[in-house]
Amino acid sequence: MFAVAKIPLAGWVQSLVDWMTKNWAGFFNAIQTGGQHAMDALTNVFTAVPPLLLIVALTIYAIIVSGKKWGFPLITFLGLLLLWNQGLWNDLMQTTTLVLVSSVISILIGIPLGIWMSKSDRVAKVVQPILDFMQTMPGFVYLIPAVAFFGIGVVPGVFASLIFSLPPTVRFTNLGIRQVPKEMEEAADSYGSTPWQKLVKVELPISKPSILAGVNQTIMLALSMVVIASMVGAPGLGQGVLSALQHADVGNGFVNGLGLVILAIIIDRFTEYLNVDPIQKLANKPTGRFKNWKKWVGWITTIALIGGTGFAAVQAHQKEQASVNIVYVEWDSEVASTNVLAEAMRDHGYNVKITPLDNAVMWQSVAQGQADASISAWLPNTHKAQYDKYHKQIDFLGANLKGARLGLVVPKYMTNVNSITDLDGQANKTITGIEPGAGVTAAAEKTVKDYTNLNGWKVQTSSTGAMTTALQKAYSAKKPIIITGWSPHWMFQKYDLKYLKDPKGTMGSSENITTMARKGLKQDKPDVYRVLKKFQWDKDDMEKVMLDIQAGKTPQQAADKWIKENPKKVDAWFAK
Amino acid sequence: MFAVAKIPLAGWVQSLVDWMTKNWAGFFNAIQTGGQHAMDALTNVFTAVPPLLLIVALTIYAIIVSGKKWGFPLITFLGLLLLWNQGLWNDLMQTTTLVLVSSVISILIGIPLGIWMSKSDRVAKVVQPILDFMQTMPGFVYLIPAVAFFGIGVVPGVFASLIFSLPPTVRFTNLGIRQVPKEMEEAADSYGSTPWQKLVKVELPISKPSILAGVNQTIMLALSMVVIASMVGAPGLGQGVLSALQHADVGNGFVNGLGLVILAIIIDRFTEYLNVDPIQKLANKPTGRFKNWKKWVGWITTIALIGGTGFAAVQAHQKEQASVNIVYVEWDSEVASTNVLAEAMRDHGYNVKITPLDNAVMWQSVAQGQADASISAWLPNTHKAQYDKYHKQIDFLGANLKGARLGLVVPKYMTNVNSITDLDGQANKTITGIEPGAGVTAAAEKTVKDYTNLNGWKVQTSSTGAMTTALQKAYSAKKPIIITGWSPHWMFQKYDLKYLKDPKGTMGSSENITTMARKGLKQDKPDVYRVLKKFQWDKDDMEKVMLDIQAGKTPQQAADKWIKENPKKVDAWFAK
Amino acid sequence: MAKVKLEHLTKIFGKHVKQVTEMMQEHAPKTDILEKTGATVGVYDANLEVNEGEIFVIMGLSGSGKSTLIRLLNRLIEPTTGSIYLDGEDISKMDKKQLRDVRRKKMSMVFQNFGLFPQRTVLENTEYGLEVQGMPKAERREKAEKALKNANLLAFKDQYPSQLSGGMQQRVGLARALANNPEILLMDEAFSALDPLIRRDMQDELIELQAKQGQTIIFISHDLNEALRIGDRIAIMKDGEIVQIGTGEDILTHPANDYVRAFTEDIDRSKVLTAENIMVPPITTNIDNDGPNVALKKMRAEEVSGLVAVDRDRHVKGFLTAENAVKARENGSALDAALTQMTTVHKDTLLSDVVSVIYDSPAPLAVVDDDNRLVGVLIRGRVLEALADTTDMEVE
Amino acid sequence: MAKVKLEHLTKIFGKHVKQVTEMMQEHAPKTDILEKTGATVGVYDANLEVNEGEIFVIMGLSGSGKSTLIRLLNRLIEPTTGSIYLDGEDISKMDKKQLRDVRRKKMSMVFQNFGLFPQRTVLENTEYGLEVQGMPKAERREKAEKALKNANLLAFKDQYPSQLSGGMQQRVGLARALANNPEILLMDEAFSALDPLIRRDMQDELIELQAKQGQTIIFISHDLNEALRIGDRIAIMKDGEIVQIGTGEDILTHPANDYVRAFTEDIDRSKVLTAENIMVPPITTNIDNDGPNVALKKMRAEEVSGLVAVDRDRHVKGFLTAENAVKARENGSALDAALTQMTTVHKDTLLSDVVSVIYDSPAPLAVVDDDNRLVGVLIRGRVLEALADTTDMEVE
Ligand SMILES: Nc1ncnc2c1ncn2[C@@H]1O[C@H](COP(=O)(O)OP(=O)(O)OP(=O)(O)O)[C@@H](O)[C@H]1O
Ligand SMILES: Nc1ncnc2c1ncn2[C@@H]1O[C@H](COP(=O)(O)OP(=O)(O)OP(=O)(O)O)[C@@H](O)[C@H]1O
Ligand SMILES: [Mg+2]
Ligand SMILES: [Mg+2]
Repeated sequence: MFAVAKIPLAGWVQSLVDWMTKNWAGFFNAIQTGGQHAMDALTNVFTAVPPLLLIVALTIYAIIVSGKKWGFPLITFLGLLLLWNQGLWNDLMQTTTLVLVSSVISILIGIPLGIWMSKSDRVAKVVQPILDFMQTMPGFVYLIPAVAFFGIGVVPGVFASLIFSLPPTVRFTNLGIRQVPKEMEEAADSYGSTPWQKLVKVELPISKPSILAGVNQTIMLALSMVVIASMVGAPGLGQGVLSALQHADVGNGFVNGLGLVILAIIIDRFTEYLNVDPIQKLANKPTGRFKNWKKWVGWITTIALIGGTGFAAVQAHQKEQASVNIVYVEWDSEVASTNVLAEAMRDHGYNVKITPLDNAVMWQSVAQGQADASISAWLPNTHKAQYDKYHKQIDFLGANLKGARLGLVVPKYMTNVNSITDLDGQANKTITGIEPGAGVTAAAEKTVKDYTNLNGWKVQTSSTGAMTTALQKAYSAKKPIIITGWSPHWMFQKYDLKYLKDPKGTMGSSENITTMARKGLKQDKPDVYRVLKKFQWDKDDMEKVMLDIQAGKTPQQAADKWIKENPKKVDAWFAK
Repeated sequence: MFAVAKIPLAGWVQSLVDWMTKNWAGFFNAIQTGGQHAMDALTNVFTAVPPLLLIVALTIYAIIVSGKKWGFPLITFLGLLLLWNQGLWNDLMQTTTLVLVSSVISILIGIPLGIWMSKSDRVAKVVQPILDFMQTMPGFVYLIPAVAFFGIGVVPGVFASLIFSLPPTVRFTNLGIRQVPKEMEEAADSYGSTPWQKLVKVELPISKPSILAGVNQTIMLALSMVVIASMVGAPGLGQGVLSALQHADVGNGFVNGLGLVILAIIIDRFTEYLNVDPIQKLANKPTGRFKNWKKWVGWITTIALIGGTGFAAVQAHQKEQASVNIVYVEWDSEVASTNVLAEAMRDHGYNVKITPLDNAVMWQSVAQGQADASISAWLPNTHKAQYDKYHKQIDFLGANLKGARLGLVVPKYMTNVNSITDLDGQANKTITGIEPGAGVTAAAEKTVKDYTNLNGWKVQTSSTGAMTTALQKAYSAKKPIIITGWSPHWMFQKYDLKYLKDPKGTMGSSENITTMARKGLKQDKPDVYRVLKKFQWDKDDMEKVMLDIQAGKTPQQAADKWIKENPKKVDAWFAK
Repeated sequence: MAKVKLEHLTKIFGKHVKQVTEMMQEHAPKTDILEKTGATVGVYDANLEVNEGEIFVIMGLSGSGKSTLIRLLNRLIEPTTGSIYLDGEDISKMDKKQLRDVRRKKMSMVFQNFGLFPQRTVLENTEYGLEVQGMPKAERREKAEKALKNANLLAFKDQYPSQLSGGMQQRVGLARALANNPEILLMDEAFSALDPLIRRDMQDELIELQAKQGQTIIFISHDLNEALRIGDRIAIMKDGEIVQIGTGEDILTHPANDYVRAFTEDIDRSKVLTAENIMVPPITTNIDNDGPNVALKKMRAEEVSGLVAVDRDRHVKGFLTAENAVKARENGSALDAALTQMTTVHKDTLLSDVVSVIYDSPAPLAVVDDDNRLVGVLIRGRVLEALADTTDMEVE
Repeated sequence: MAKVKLEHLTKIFGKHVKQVTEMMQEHAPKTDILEKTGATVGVYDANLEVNEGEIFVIMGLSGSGKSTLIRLLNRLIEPTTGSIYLDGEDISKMDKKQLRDVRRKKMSMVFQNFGLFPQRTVLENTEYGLEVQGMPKAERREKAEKALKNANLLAFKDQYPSQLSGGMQQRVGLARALANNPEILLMDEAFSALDPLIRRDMQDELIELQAKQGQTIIFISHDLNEALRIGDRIAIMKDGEIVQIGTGEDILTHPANDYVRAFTEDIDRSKVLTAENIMVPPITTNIDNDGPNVALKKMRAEEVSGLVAVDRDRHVKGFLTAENAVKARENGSALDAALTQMTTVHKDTLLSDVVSVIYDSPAPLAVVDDDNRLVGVLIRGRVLEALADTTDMEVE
């Protein structure tokens, strides 16, 4: 091989990124803040529309646009209804914002760029490799600088989507315009069209099918980037996928993915109908008395939509007072607690935003003041590493739930078994565990090793979902089963279960779930701080909520239900 | 909201996947095995070509195809040379295989499907949502079933690429054919063309630009899936990206990504020149005496290429005896050891394949017999969880390196500091650590807490790369620095360093790196088994190799160098 | 038997077929129908027979349905109602394979807008029809090159259609159809983009081809001169309906209505009218029977100054002027010797050709039939009168 | 001043311009050039002046460069060498904005292949030129509808071009150009797809328009009759070169070479030749001076049987036959009384119109100039001879 040394390309790039992060911070911050606000506003509009109203309205639009009664309108209706049923409505709206914004920006940049390419071979020569770069440079690579530049949230998500999804619009605009027949160009020229007139009146209309196909691809790719975007904190369906996949839970991943697909199909169809051949349109033009019914229905629907939204927004608005940002980990327990607190605060007029984050990112965000608070710190054991790292930059407000614990759990009908030492061969000498890497699994394995009576036992790792499924199966057949349990968990509400005594303590000691806030919250929002400080409940409460969620309620519904049933407890949090 | 319960969609999907995994195993296995073999063969052909020969040949083709001397040929030449220089040649070839295979399959499926869609509105109506599904259902979701179906390796990678990258070919074939002017259809019909003739002779040629643009997009998307594919074990540049990103190493991620981009640009340009307007081609047709030079040069290049490849392959072939598949974790130490063993075995005529895998997947693959062996098991601590889970299904062959350890490390010039207890405020009371989640970081944090003299110290987490950079900076300025070190590591060869004594043992005890093989290897390949069993070396050896790699050598080069310098040690491994 | 036969063939573009049909029966104008229903009548209730080996020309106003009619013949457009028989078989009932065979072997079409494949060279375009029939490459290339040579385009064979002028493109379309050597040629304004010289060549070639190979040709033209020159029969269409079918002469001399008459106005009659059309009945003397006295008496009775002398079979022998008849009577010689030479023309000779002959000839011209028997005479005054007739119309 | 002027205009498609130019100077055939260099000569060394308000027709074989020439005029094709002057300004040196202004206000083009925008309705197509000029919607719509009405297409205004027949599409192209009301109309075979009736209407409309608004029209046609009917002057092209420029009569009567002559063969001369072309010099008697004796003496001297009687200003007074002259001499009356009526025709009367007049007239016709002065006479024999001439050529 050459005697030339390896060029330190990697180092150069790293330095460049560092330099940019340092020197362009102001610029990036402005984008981050502005973008975040704009997109939050958009999402708020979407979520302000009552879901059923929006579903019906979109179905009506589908009927108008497609001119059909079944097919597309039916898909729209059932698809959206299904997502609502699956409790994905909010995620759907957030994803819609993400995709809309990045698609619109793609179109705004992509079509002009494509036009420019089509007009100049030199530009095309330069832009093409850049497009190749954008589409093939792995998202993971530029996501890291993106986070360095923009922090976490929806803005770097949009940034990543943009880079990946922009190229098709550019390419197919270029292709479409280059394919415009020469005669048409000549005819336009011969009447003295300016380049702009030629473009707008002749070239774009003729190349419309190609351009729209490119835009369609752009939207699809933006949707395909939703998961990657959620890795840097963009909210929406992507987070559902990611969280499902942390448990190798294909089923739930699929459901969230299906949300993306349904969104894709609806957007795809709506854009496709933009592309109807004008002659066909002419042929389908209704004649006779009712020829304007479509227009009327369309307008009425729009008015109803705006009216309904306005009404809902006004109601929502009355409650708006302050704005709190609570972050949490996507664990069943934390989903429950955070939603209950958030709903309760909303009932009291606070404007609360909750964001699920990766464990480490959650701690970081509170420590750096990007989030106001979290009620999801498991201490002293589970979050020890984070605690050690960040505890100086965080304000701890005490436990909000005491006595969380891990342990081996059996159904109460196994009356002979009360301690781990009582185990002697039940359930095929198998302990049903969850994911291989999880802390509770590791503890169970240690247990098997340390207790001599468990010689020959094994810990059957699977996934949280599989474990609960196995439990349910055994429980209904009254068969013996030993699982790795932890509480708070809904299973304690749903089934009669008991922890086994653990004389050797191998399953770990009990924990508290602690509330923490960013430094400065006390000064900035004393009301919120007070509520956070007062917030606390117990395992039973939490498990009730978790159970409702598990049974199919959305976290919000479950939270609302619990709040309604426990007015006193809630009132105590808000006492002055 | 409706009183309807949440539909258990997630559960259904999970069950379906389980059912398919169980019942279609034979079918999936056949695909897995056949696909793996075919693609390995292809990669072997690519890697058999001497890199410089291939670079020159491709440059010549670029000149012929583009008819230019600079521009594209120059990009081809310099781009490939750069990748070679960066030691990415093998990865590049493997990625090429992955992308070529999935693109070819996409084209073979996509063009016919697109044609069918263009011919039947009903088919289009059905296929379109499926395409939406394929492009927007997140890869992560179907990768899990894909692994369940096809195991790890390049086959599920191709599967995932296919699903994501197929749609553009289908869509733009459909669009292109639908845009063929009606007059052309009529002219073709009027001469009694069969549908097939009309398609081949009229529709496809006229819609060629659109179809090729779609294929181009398909290739780009296939390239963009390379990283995702490598998450399930597909080899190539994607693994480089992933491994760089485990260290948040933007620079190296970028370099590997650049490999993808250069590949994309080259493929893009070659396909673009397929798409030259025939009239332009006619205009550029050379006249005169040398009009056939292109043909000649093209043929000569091809012959040289085949000849060179054949020659190289014959040489390679003579050595080929057995086939061993060794897996490893993408850690500096394991890269070094595995490459040394592999190169040594190759020198002795073994056909060795080495595959970097995720930690857990590595253990699983040896346990399930998908890989032959690994020399990367860190026991008893680091890989304890895996050991506990799989040890019964694995054959352990003893330690190949003894005395691996973790600890706090300082340069030797800090003569006053020999034990952790000696620390009293050096280096701004900072221990430079690596990634937040890493084991050594956690140990360091525990140390800071447990040693009273470290009160007020902090562990500054960063990344492996950043830590070594900081070390270098301090070392050259002879400034004090305390790092979280482990060995074997090249830094001990490059710098004069020492471990600090650790009276409390908080940094963990010493470890051995152990060789393990699948059950049955002893019977199947006794020679290999013997070599594996005999393979061992020491920390110094390993660190030398790591240092060379760190200095810019490829792992193979570094391994070869070490083997040359230590013939006795190596011979001992192969003694009968 | 008719080669091609159309029965009640109707094509309506758009919906509301029933309503349109009703409106057509009430002879509503096309523009009304378009406004009311959005549909356009392409062809309405066309009935037609084209005989084997005939050159059949279709004429009519722009938009009157000519192209639609010709496209219905090879079912590029599906008829709304009605049947199309080819050699007695109903094309509109054929399945795809049969139809394809018909298109390959029996019909070739020349398109009004050329219909060339842009990505194929001129040569590749020309051999398209043969290619789809599966003819080996060498053979079809030879045939295609021959066709191109006839169209004077061989030098351009490796160029692409967009590099050719309009007329050249049209000739490629023509060459493509002719290379196929089909039984029926459908030609939609196949010569419209051609200059007069090449056009005449092409017309000649077409006529020659037809004479040699007996092809049936259906030809759309806007040029009545062209129609009259090459067409055996002519159909005139208006608003989708066929208003008249007949020979060129029928149409010129007995136009079905004002519309057809208007069509024929600009026509150079000398290219259409034949000797037969303008001849006057001959006043003859049978030289086998009559002598000078009889002849002179006849002249006096008919108030003419000469007679056409014929034999018993009415073959023309010469012209007998009164002067010569008097001389013969005086000399007592037979009539034979007194005759002057008389130029004969065939009764189908065009007026344009007659003019030059009659100008050189002192005597009237004798008009004869195929058996060379006298059927009439042409006199100068009558020729001038016929020519004047034509122009009269235009001057009106 | 010439409205449009071309100087040494050349357009070569392809490379090797120098080599091609050399070959052209050696008069190598186009096919040779194509084979050797791959380049095609579109137009070579064209020099031309078109006057303001003129209808200038370009004719020539298919592929002879007519379309290329007309496209060079508005620089849809960039010339290889040479200059194009419009009102004295060199178009080939204009920048984009100037060129655009010229195209908007001074020139409109009708394309051979129609060049309609497929995604615009007929009406939207028609208003395109006005739209790019920025005319308000209502106004341009009105103008466009008027233009469509003239083209008889108003009912189809909301259809798309692909729904129209070829001829209808051509008329849309025409309406689009006319709606613009430009100073110069460039018409590339603008009537080729039209049937004779509509074509005649369109021709009439064009002539009328030109008379009213004095537009300069450059018109490509394949139909010599059309060229003669509407064209003030005609240029004939061959292989990219202009071989002759002249009035229709020039070209008919003095063709520059055999190529041009061949072009005129199929022409109905009666539509081209005028009385002036075929008149013979009159033999006159000045009735103000001459008496019967002088007149009779003149007749004998000239061996004619009649004289045209004129006054001192050569105004025609009548015709004097020998018979009447003798009678006058016998009666001793003045010549005035002996004259018979004599039909006069203007010297520009077309032969086709002369034929009908001369047929009805016993005496020769007097041919007079604008001042009604005698310039010649037409005799029957001469008329027939002229007609025969035409057809002679074809019969050859
Ligand atoms: N874009 C082009 N590229 C190459 N050659 C061309 C191009 N356009 C025209 N030509 C060539 O230029 C010559 C003149 O073409 P042009 O279109 O001017 O002919 P034309 O006189 O208009 O013929 P027609 O009456 O058939 O329309 C032809 O030989 C043609 O092949
Ligand atoms: N695809 C179509 N869709 C709707 N209307 C059509 C279509 N094709 C033709 N027509 C209509 O049918 C009528 C007849 O058209 P056709 O093309 O047969 O006329 P044509 O006699 O060939 O005219 P031309 O001489 O101008 O070519 C026209 O009014 C036209 O508008
Ligand atoms: Mg037509
Ligand atoms: Mg032309």
